[in-house]
Amino acid sequence: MVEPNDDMPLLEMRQVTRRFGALLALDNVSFSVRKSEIFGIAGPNGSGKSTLFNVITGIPFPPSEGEILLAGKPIHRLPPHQISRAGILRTFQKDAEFATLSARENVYASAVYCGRMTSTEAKEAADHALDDVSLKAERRAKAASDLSVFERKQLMIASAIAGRPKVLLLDEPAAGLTKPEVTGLSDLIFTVHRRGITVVLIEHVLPLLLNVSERLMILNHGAIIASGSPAEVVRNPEVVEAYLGKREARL
Amino acid sequence: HSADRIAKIGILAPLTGNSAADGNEMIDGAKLAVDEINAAGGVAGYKLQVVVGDTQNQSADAVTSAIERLAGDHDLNAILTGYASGSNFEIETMAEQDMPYLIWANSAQTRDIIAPHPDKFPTVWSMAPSLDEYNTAMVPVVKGLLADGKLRLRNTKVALISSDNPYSKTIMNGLKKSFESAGWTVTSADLLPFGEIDNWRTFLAKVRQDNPAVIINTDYQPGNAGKFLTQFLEQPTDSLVFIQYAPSVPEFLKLTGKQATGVVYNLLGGTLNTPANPRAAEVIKKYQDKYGHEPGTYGPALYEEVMVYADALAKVGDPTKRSAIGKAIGDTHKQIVSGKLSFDAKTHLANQGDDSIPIQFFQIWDGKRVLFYPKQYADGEFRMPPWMQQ
Amino acid sequence: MALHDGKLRNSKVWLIGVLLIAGLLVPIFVQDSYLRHLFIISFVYGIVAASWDLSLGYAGIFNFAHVAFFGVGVYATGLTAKLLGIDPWAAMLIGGVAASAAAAIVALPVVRLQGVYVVLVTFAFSQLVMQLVINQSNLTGGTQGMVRVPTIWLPGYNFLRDYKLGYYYVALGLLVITTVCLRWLVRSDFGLSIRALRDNEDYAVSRGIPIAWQRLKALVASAFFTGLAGGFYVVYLRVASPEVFDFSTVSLILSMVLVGGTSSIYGPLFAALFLTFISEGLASINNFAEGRFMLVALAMIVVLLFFPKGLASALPAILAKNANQKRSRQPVTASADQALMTSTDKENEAEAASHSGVR
Amino acid sequence: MITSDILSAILVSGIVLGSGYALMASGLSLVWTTLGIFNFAHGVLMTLGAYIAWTVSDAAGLNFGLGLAIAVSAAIMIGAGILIERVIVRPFYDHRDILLVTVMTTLAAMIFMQKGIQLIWGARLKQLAPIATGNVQIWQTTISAQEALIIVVAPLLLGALWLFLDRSRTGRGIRAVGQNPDAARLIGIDVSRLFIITFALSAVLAGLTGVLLGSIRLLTPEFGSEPLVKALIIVIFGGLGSLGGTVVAAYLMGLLEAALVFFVGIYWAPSMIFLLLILVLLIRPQGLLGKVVR
Amino acid sequence: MSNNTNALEIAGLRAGYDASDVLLGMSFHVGPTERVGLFGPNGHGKTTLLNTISRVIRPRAGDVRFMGEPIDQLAPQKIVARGLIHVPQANRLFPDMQIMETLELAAFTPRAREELKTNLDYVLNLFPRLAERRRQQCKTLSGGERQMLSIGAGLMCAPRMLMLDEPTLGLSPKLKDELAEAISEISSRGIPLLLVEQDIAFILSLVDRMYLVDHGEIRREINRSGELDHQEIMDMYFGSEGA
Ligand SMILES: Nc1ncnc2c1ncn2[C@@H]1O[C@H](COP(=O)(O)OP(=O)(O)OP(=O)(O)O)[C@@H](O)[C@H]1O
Ligand SMILES: Nc1ncnc2c1ncn2[C@@H]1O[C@H](COP(=O)(O)OP(=O)(O)OP(=O)(O)O)[C@@H](O)[C@H]1O
Ligand SMILES: [Mg+2]
Ligand SMILES: [Mg+2]
Repeated sequence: MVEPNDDMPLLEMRQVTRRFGALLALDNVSFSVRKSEIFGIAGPNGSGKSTLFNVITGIPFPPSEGEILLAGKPIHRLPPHQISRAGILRTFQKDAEFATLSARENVYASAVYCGRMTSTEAKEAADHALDDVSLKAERRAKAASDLSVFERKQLMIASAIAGRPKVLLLDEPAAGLTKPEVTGLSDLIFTVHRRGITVVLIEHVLPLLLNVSERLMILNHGAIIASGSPAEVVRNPEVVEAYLGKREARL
Repeated sequence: HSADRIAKIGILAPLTGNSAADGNEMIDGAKLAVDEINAAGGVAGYKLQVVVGDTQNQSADAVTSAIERLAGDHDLNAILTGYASGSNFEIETMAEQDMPYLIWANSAQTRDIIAPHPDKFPTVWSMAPSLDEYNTAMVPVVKGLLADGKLRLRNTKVALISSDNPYSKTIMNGLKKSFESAGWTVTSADLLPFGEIDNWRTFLAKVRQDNPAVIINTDYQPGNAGKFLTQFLEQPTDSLVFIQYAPSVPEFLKLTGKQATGVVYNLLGGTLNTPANPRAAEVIKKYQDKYGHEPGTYGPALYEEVMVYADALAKVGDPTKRSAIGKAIGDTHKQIVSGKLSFDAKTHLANQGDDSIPIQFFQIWDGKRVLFYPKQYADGEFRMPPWMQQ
Repeated sequence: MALHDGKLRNSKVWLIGVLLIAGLLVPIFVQDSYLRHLFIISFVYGIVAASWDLSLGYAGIFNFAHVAFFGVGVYATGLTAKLLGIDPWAAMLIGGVAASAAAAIVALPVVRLQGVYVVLVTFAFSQLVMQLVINQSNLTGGTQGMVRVPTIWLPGYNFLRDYKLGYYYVALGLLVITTVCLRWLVRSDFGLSIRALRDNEDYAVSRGIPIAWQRLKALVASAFFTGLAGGFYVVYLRVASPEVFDFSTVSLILSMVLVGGTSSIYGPLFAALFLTFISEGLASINNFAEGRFMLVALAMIVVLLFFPKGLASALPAILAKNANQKRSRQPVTASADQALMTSTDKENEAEAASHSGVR
Repeated sequence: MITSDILSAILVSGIVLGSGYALMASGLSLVWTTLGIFNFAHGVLMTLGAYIAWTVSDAAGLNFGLGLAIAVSAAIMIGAGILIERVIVRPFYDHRDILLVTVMTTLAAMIFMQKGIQLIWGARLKQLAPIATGNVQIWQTTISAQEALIIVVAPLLLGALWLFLDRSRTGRGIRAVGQNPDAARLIGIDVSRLFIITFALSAVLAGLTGVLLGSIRLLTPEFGSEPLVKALIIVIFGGLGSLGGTVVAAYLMGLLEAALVFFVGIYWAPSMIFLLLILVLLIRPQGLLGKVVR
Repeated sequence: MSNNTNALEIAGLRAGYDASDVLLGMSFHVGPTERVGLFGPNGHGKTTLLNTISRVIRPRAGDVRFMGEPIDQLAPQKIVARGLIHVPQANRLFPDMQIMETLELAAFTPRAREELKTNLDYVLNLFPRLAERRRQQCKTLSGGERQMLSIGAGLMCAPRMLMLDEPTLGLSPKLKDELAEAISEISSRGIPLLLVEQDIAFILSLVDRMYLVDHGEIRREINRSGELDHQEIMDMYFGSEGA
């Protein structure tokens, strides 16, 4: 396989549409994410951000129309678990974990099934990933449901890293976190990024979003209303009107 | 002291599950006999005692467990039942243990197991005769009624229906054959799944199109029979209605009341309750006095099984001599509730015939059973059912 | 991967070892063929219950066809042994394979369905199998059943004439093999993946776990042991009858799984022994046919009231009496409390409240 | 060939069957669609209701008439419903596997009550006196007045139930409790009261069904097990959380069964129905009327 | 009820889950028309505290008084009936119910029903998105939409006092502003407020007084008059992290 170079789009959406009855949750969306960038997505509530992640991963539904390509290959017709194995891993806006499995098992499962590793490799990878997110060692044997909010975020990212993704899709990872935790999270995202993983980030917590994103795209009513460098985008009057509101714009 | 010795008798009976009513009656019938015998001082120095094995839903492991538990008791040297399983598979186990075993129902299965090697089953005997007469007796009886002018039929068409169990199915197929060879047209011979049937209307609508002179339902479950009859009478056709077995169950009469008047059924090996066989009335009365309700088939049946066993024990003198007891049972000649009992050495079934255990034809009239065939036992006459053109 | 408390684990290993030896010695002390028969039957049910737990408890599939798989095993073995004259030992294996094949067929629709719809399809499937068995009466004997199925044999040994000694060891052997295989399965990566699927389907798929394929494997594997048990059941009893498909059989074995505890292999095994012996023990009381079932039902409710996770959860609790108990996830909520609050609870609360009052 | 006579027979018996199924399923559907609990004791509650009515109306010396019988039966059923909720459902409110655990406890309750009924009333067949006597002709088919009564009563009961759940505050509250008890508490719903109301209501529905069916069928302690299985199939098939689905499924099954009995024979009808069920679920994995939500 | 009774008074409140204690004796109060904030690191018991006050969880010890009356022994629905409304964190709501059904149902107590019309208009006005999607099922809502519905449902209960647990979770910046305005509007009608929040800017813009919750205890009280700034509060966070 030819490794795509840095300029080549790693993840590409072509005229992607998703309908729910009469509602157009995604309206003819096209954009691409370059290899090794951190790509931010924002937009008002219900503008279709999570839906975008849903159709990319096929979990729980594929797009109604349009094409999605990973490194130039169409993936929108693959069964969802194949999409994950092809290298697109996501986190969920709602908490998602294997509640009865231990934290370590959570990560291990991802390494085995998504990263396609052998048992020994996977154990190592799991420990590595948990080290990366610095989940305390004594918490790793706890059932995932017993972890605290932040620990669950750590777990979520660790399990994603262990799956050896090419692209990591993060859906509002900072929701409900305290300031210091948000800072910790942005460090985490950089760590992931340094490993050569492309990150797509949906976030309403602006300090995080603006801090880490290299490029930013704003959705409204399922359509792209702005994209470019974060600094540019936040000055866009349409974005201020639809998303930021007056006060944040003043910042 | 010899009178203190105890001979236990195991009774296999379904005490829980669908057939619990039968099972309870089996136990009651056996206890009736045992109490009577013990009150008279026991047999051969032994007091009898009933031990019960619950066959639940008659599944193989429930039956086997019940047998194992009974047979594990060293004071227990005989097992009696109305029926234990659908296949009578337990007969082989009984033979392996030389266990005297009397069984009332499923005589076809019993014959299939025993007939190839009757000498391998010296202790197993069926109180019921072969059921072949169910297949063949009907046509001559109907012909007789027609000849006597008691029955008038519009055509020679017959509709048959059965549920999917060996008993009903065999009878339906037998009847089909005998009607066909008598030149009748069989308009339908439908099979129902075994179990509860609520809706007979669609079947009856089909039957109505053919307008057969005789309708025969060989499904034996009283609940189904009741519904069948009710739904038939909603829009009756001019046909003779025959229902297998179910009308002999006491509740059937109570439940259907006047509706059942005119329905015909027959019985092989059931109680022969007629002045010609006072034994039946006597046993039924004893049962009714003790338990307060009329018995069906299995109360008197188990009563008689205990009596037959007791006779054999009296003859042999020692319950542990199982083979001797088995042989003594085989030699039985005795008037019992269903007629004159003797056994066929080839099949180990009770002998069948007008002079041994006869087939009986009944018609229900005003909540009573009128035995109209065979003539020597009859206590009434066949009459045209009320729904038919008189 | 499971990270057990070391001590707890040790005592568990000990216990299992002791039980295994006890199992081997039972026939020496139990000469009575009735008791041996009960052991054999409870071993068979134990296998069926434990393997059901693989699909029901571990994989979280509401599989109501499990008893039908057992029936498929019973009839496949019975038919091949009786009609085709295949050696009963081999026929038992065929029972397992046939049950697995049936499971694969069920899996086709089941893997696409959500939650309780699985109940419906699996239930419908078991009814279909039963109908098939009943209406192929030329082969299967229909409702009457199939008698004189040949039994297993060994050179120079007659299973029928040894007061069930041979059957006992065959049943025990099957039980041990099944347990070992099931334990291995649930502790393998595969076991992890099906538990993950049960916990959170979408998330599992997002971590590359193929949902349909894993479920199919879980069903096929659990059916195999069940079919094997069915095969043994028929060569042991030498009769196959359609009552194995009865709802009462389903509820009996389901009660073993749930009383024993879902997501446990040993739990259902012990529950099978426990329930078989309790219910048979009560059977010898005269005039108690209904009472016996009522008592067993009551016992089931009581067990579930005190150990809602099944007996399996009671065992580690007893073993680890001193060890720090892991806390349960259930919050003590306002609704459950009235029902569960003991008098001491209330006293403590009142006391504590008055303390804070004076402060 | 289908004559109008046949068509009438199929339609009428389909509707009779369907109404019966709808009755059987209604109470089960109530607890299932609202609280997400499968009450396996539902069938035996039907049995109990019918036996109580029988005792009051038919048993020697207690001949008070059927109206009273139904009233007494309903009253006792309320008690039975409350008892079931208190003893075998409430302790598991917050259990993670509440569905599975209550399957088990209600199964145990079913066995307990069924054998208890056998102990009290014996195993012999009984029949309730019908509420309505005589025959009624519908189109070209005559049915008993009792069945005609069921045809009328079933839609009324179900309609009332639907209105109750969809429109009344208590009804909506019940649905809310089933979906999220904690959130329900926080808007002022008395969760345990609604649980009790639901179970009591469902038990009364079961009792009424038992009384209605008990006069066209024979009573045995196992009387309720076949209706339970039918109800189970219909409720699931109808779709999750949808009472309307249950009703449609009931009538559809009734008509389908009647038609299949005619066209493929009564023998193959059950197998065909099961096959069709599987096929429908393959095409609509969310049940007949369940909404596609992913 | 006199005008100077505290809206809420907590004394020595202890609660937890099975074996573990989470609240280790909390005491604080909310004045008659006061707006009070709670903040502190994750997992230190804020949600547990609100759950205990609204009695989703049973307290193990301590007093809770609402408008002068003890409520710690009351059933949750009675507390709601008195007007103490808790909008829980990350509420799943009723997955199979529609938006309008949920809002109408939320006015469950007799008192709330009387105000149903007015409150409904108010909520639909506050969150026009909810009005657009009346018939959408709760489980298909986006994260933010669900949060709006959850707050809306709380308002439908006719609150005499509101307890909001992280109301801004998952809301867009613009919506946060609007929510802040709405909340201050509500409290300006004399409805006392207890607000749990991680977004310091948001909380500072709304409250009169704050408590720092740490390891199940009230670690500090911060008065508005002291005019703490962002940075100091941040330091407190970091400080408490180490504790
Ligand atoms: N299964 C569905 N059926 C109907 N509508 C849906 C479904 N899923 C999502 N929607 C609607 O589609 C729109 C987009 O939803 P989405 O979850 O993508 O929003 P979002 O941008 O992630 O918002 P938020 O920031 O609040 O999470 C929303 O209005 C939502 O209500
Ligand atoms: N249902 C539960 N069972 C057992 N422990 C729980 C439960 N819910 C919370 N806990 C524990 O109680 C402690 C306090 O949790 P709580 O949710 O009250 O914190 P919080 O301050 O609200 O945090 P956050 O800001 O993350 O919402 C945590 O350690 C948590 O793990
Ligand atoms: Mg979203
Ligand atoms: Mg919280």
